[in-house]
Amino acid sequence: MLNGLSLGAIYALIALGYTMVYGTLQLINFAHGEVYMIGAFASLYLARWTGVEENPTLPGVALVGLGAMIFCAALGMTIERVAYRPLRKSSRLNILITAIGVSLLLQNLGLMMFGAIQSFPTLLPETQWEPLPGLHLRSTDVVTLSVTLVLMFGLHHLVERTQFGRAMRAVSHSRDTAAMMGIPVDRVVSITFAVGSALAAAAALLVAMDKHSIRPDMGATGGLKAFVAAVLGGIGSIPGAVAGGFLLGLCETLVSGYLASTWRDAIAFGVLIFILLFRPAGLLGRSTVEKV
Amino acid sequence: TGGSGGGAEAPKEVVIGQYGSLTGSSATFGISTKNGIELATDEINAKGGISGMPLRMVVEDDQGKPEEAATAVNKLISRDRPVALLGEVSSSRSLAAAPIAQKNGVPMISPSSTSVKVTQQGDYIFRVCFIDPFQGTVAAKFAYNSKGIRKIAILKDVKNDYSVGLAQFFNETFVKLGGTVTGDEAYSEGDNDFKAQLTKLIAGQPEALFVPGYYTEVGLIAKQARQLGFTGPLIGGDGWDSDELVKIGEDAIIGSYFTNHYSVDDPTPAVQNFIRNYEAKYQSKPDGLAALGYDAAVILYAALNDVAKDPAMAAALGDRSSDPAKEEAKKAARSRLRQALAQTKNFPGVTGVITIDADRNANKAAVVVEVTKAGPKFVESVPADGGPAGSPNDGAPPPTNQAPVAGEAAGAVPAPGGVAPGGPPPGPPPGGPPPGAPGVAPPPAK
Amino acid sequence: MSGTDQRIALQITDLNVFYGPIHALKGVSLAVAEGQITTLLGANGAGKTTLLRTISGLNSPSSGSIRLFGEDLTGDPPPARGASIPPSLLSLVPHRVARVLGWVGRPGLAPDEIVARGISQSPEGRQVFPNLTVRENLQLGAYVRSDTAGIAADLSRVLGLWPRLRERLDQLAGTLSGGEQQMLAIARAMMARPKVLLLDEPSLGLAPVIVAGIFETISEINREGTTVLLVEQNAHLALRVATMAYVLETGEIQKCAPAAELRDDPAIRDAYLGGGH
Amino acid sequence: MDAPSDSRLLDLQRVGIRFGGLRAVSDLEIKLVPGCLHGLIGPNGAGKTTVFNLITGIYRPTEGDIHFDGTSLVGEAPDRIAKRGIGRTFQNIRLFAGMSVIENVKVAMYRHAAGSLWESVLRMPRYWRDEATIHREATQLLDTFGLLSVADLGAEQLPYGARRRLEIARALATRPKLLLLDEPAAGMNPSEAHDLMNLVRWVRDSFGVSILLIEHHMPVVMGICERITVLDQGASIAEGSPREIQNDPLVIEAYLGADVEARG
Amino acid sequence: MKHAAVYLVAAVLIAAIWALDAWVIPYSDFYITNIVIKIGYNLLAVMGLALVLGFTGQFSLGHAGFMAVGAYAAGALALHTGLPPMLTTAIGGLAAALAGLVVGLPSLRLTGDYLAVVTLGFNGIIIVIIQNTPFLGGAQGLIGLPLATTFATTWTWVVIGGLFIRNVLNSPTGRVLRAVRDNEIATRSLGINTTHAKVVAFVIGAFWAGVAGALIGFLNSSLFPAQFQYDRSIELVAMVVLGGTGSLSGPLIAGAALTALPELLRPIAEYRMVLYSVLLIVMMLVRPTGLLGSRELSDLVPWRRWFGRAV
Ligand SMILES: Nc1ncnc2c1ncn2[C@@H]1O[C@H](COP(=O)(O)OP(=O)(O)OP(=O)(O)O)[C@@H](O)[C@H]1O
Ligand SMILES: Nc1ncnc2c1ncn2[C@@H]1O[C@H](COP(=O)(O)OP(=O)(O)OP(=O)(O)O)[C@@H](O)[C@H]1O
Ligand SMILES: [Mg+2]
Ligand SMILES: [Mg+2]
Repeated sequence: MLNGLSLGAIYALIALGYTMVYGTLQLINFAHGEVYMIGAFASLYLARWTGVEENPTLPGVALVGLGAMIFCAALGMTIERVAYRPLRKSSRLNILITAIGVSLLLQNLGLMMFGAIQSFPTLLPETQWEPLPGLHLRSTDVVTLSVTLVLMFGLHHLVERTQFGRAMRAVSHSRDTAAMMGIPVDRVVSITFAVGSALAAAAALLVAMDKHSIRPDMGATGGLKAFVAAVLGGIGSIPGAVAGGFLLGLCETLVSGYLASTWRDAIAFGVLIFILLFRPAGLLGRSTVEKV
Repeated sequence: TGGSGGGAEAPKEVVIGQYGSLTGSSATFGISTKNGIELATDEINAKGGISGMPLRMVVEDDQGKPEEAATAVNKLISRDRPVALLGEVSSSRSLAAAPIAQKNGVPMISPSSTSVKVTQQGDYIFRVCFIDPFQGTVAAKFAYNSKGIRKIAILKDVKNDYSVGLAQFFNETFVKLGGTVTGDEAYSEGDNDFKAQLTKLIAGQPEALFVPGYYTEVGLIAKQARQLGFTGPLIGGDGWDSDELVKIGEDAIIGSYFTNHYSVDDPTPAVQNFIRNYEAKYQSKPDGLAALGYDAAVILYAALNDVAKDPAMAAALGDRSSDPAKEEAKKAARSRLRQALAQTKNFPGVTGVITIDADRNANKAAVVVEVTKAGPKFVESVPADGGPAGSPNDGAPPPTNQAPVAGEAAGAVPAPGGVAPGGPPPGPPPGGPPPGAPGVAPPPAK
Repeated sequence: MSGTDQRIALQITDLNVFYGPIHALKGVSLAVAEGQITTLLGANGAGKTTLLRTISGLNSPSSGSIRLFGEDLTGDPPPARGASIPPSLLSLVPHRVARVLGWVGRPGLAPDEIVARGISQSPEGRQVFPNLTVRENLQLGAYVRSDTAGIAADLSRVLGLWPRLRERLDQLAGTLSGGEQQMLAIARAMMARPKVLLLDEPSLGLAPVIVAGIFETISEINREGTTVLLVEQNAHLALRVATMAYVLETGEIQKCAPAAELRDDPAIRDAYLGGGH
Repeated sequence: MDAPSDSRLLDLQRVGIRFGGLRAVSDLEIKLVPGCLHGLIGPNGAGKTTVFNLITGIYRPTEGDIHFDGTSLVGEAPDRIAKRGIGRTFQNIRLFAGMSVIENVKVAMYRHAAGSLWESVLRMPRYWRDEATIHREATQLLDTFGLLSVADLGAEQLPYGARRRLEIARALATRPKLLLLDEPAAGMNPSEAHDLMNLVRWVRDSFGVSILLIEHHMPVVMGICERITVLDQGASIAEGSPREIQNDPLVIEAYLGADVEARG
Repeated sequence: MKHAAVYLVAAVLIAAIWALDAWVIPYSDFYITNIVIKIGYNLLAVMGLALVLGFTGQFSLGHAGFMAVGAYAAGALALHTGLPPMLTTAIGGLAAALAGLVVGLPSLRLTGDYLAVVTLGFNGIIIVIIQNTPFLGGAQGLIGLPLATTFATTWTWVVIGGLFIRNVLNSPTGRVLRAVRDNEIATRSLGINTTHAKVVAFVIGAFWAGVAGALIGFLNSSLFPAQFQYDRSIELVAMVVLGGTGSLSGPLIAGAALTALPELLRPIAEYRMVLYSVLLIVMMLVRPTGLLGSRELSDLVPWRRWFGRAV
């Protein structure tokens, strides 16, 4: 169970990035998975460069995480500026292609620069305890879960309660009308990308610390699953992304654990399709019935 | 080396084509192989090439995709007109390329495609690595006989042909030997959470885990298995061979075993020379793929040298014009090269003493190594004869002597490059062997 | 009512706007006097919406200028040299570099800067944010402002004008009726405390009883000191509340006269007031 | 006071629909005799468009029954209902923006083409015959709507008024018995609305369709409708001739307002 | 005369292809031939997707799944029954069409990105099924298929497919498909069963994808599930969008260009995928509506009109 939850938490963290961008631009940011990958490598090199790798301390790790988040935020904003903004007036499908291009580019660059795989140092002590008989808690799982939940509530607050969040939702409905209200659309979009990308970096650091290995294609697999989770939960919805992530993580873990692991992906996708057929806008998505 | 090329008026060179994954997610495999081949090529060229003609290597990328491999080979054969082809690591890519090499009569040597089917594509297709059934058998026998393991569980990469093949042959042999496979689970390349599968496997209380995957996942699997309280060893195949394995798996993977083509701590001068030269050139330790690439190239060059003894053949090999009249001669030379390759016998490669059998597979020993903090440590060597005798697809008789056509055994060709010429089998290595004997030597005692 | 020394709030001079090959505005010049309601009439597709969007900075004119109390809101026309470069590529080039190369001119003000200068708009077709509540819509209207007290005061002011909205403050705007949405759209534009309010067809699709109410409110807003540029199909009502009127036909200003005068103009009667009525 | 039931083309019997807690339409009765031009007016949000959506099957009534030509429409899919002979236009114009004007009309004639997909893929004689017929009929229809000169233009290039006309033409191309028009005059100035009014009347006369019309332009409604139903908050508050409606105090209070000039 | 034009054009083109195959191909560079074949089967897949995505507006991210169905159906049949590959290619297409029906029916409740995800999931499921079916070779691949794909067979299929799709597009059904893309509700209000129309598009698109897949198997003599992962689906989407949605010739040009591009970039070896992705971005930025937008090549080349829009 807990395995599934912490796996799901990671999916959820990445899914938040997809969902936020979708929430403002109605765009599937295909390059998001690669931003997540870059986040992992940025953390690694930052840890090396700052010496946190040799003598890890909690503030040190936090600093590395912050650095990686800032780096990815800048990367996300750059991607948006270079590859998406020029096509704002074209259809979403066309932006999708530049997104795919960016994703391919980052992945190939990653392969060239980082090689196939790199090991990630142990930065936080790993402890395990058993608060209840049979329930094994690992420190990394607890950290992952709590970080995810905190970020989810934080984001939810940002989107629902702040003027910036209102602006995001306004931009999502109509960029022109939002501009007429005096909302600086470009800046809102940029910040959305920055926040989403920073979340991906946070997820990447958590995964890297837990699994101790990072690879340039981790964005492709992790990104795809997270994207599926975002849609499953109802893309555009913050709690939906988290719910979708947990559901997918649990589903995969349960299938591998109790059914045939060879069929895991098929069953996970099967569940996805099944759910979408009954809730065509995802678990928590608002099904926006077109008013005729 | 004989330097008398027949009537070389124009500068001639012997073109070799190589294809592999230089881009894409398996790029590191292709690049390792390429490095190994490059090293061998440089060594030959430093010694004057083939009958005085330099070797020229043309490398094409296949992005790690079968269809691209076919295109790359088409390009090589039609544009660069190589005398032979080297590639690929992955069986799926080799399989897509092999029919083209076969159709055009260009000998192709795969350094490390282990699927049985690769060389079945035609008589121009060779390989220098052992095949899945053999490796699976070796691992099973090692587990059952040497380690006394009776209950084992398997965790394979369901997306990977290599992993699935190895798991299958391991399973068959282990059961035949009398062992029990307590569980058989799968993951997919790129996963990083295996706890669900491991929980299930460990519940069957196996003494060891057989994990025939790539090091990219194995390190994580080991860690997570330990977290779940599993204490037995993990056993795997040559896909484990990388420095990163220990870095990722850390303590969890120490004390596990895998079968491999060669062992870096093998003190044989041939091996040590190779390692030294490789490190000098690339500033990194050669992995198994580099060694196999090296061996594939060296065996090819030995055969080329052999063919080039005939001046007419040498001229055809070095011919680069697209003159159709000369095409016939080139064809004959390639065919002759194919024969020479087929007769390779007891060739002292870095990855063992290689004999090409009637199925054009490499008949050679496998080594079992233990993962230690200092790197892989040699445990034992399993000779081809003893190993795959029962393997289902290996119908040919183990001693692989073909009727020699040209009289010379390939093994008699001087070993190229820094590899010290040593008659097979090499004598006991100087400096005192570690417990257990070098991989290239006939097994010490078993 | 209108003196000659009236200050000009919005001065539009020789404005040209294109949609690709379509020449939507052909040298339009127009002046909106401070404190008045100026109306712009014209058939469908005449370019009225285009003009309002251009004023708000959503379309960029190829030439001409828009001045708010003398301050130029428009940039330089794009130089010919930049025309051959796809705009999507051009936007990749840092603006300063592109200007030095002569690919782009001085940029006009961005929509949000224009709102901050004091022009806000209630767009055609209402365009309320359907998934936001009425209150949130109104809060967004005041996006460019930071004077919390002033915003609160204006909120109660617009809610005073439209008590219906006060009843529905926490309802999602998408579920309001058409008339209520129209009220919300105007109220939202008011929240920016504009000097000039642009209204694009506020009576579109509204029931007659509501239309009358809306026009009353417009007059009231104007009495409170807001300058209004009103685009309207319902010429009867528009000419009744407005001081000056312009007639736009296929992108060109056809007529400009005091509203009262146009009401009696037979040509206008035929074209816009529906012959026999 | 109604026409005999057998001659009713459309018969809404105590129809109602709920969206969550909201009763958008309740207990509504509308009877339409063949060939009549019936107006449906009411304040914004009264449920007029919802009535159209109920008739055309986009919403399914939670109460009551709708009969068309003697059989019930409830539960049928929108395309089946349209096939039975109900065409409509939309409050927010819904043309096929990526297609030319004439193609917009030709799509509507899809069901008149007898040939199968195979016949068109293999370009069999029937395909050519069908295409020729469709082209002729579409051209004719565009001609009568004054759209022939713009037949090859993209639909989104049309000026607003022409789009409205095209939408009506497209609906007519399905050869409906009943045409539902949702605010065809919205966004038109009085004189344009006047022209449209004549067009609608002419359509009724020359195509022999019945028309149910939603409109806020009182001159149009009062000028051409033979009967009018007034909706308020989902329920009918009045029904009768234009004259009766115009003077109904309930209607004036809820909808028309006291201001005479607003009525035109 | 005009009515028979399509047959005439098909006959002439096919005759030309076979003439080339007999008299030119044997003497030409078979690397180029191989690329031309690759372009051919990619075009078949692309034209199917152009119909589904470009014309019907259904965002399918699982087109490679249909290719896999066709490839494995055709390959396994040829391998296990010995039926001629040309015949099994057609059967592969039909199997893929059936898969299109199965996917199409439930998926059509969904729109936009949700449909994309479901088709993506379907693609994934197909791959897992193949991996776990020993009869299809699993991860180790289906090996030893007859080498039957040649220049002539591929391009004969391309000509037939191209004319097929073009004829569908210029037919009442084609108009309906575009109407569905532009406005589904309005289409239904015209008495047209849009679900039916969308399924038809899926089935036709899947058929040609299946044929393309089958050709791949018979070209390489082997098939691996990894060849039909979703990255291939995405590549096809890129071809369609880059060519222009709502255009048939545009995606075909883009398909050919994107197939040939990596070959042109061979000289830069390791960097070519990097440059490839950069070029993909740049091409999209230079032509933000795709190569031809929603126009066709014949709209740009006036002399085509002399032939009465036959092609
Ligand atoms: N986004 C656009 N792209 C292309 N052409 C456009 C666009 N918007 C408007 N047009 C064209 O520009 C011209 C002016 O349109 P505009 O919407 O400004 O007219 P309008 O006077 O507001 O009409 P209406 O009374 O219908 O609102 C019309 O011919 C219209 O078709
Ligand atoms: N799908 C829906 N979900 C929830 N509420 C709806 C839905 N469709 C309509 N309504 C509500 O039903 C009521 C009637 O709406 P309708 O569109 O029928 O009004 P109308 O009479 O056409 O008004 P108008 O003249 O402004 O077009 C409104 O309150 C509307 O918000
Ligand atoms: Mg307008
Ligand atoms: Mg309505």
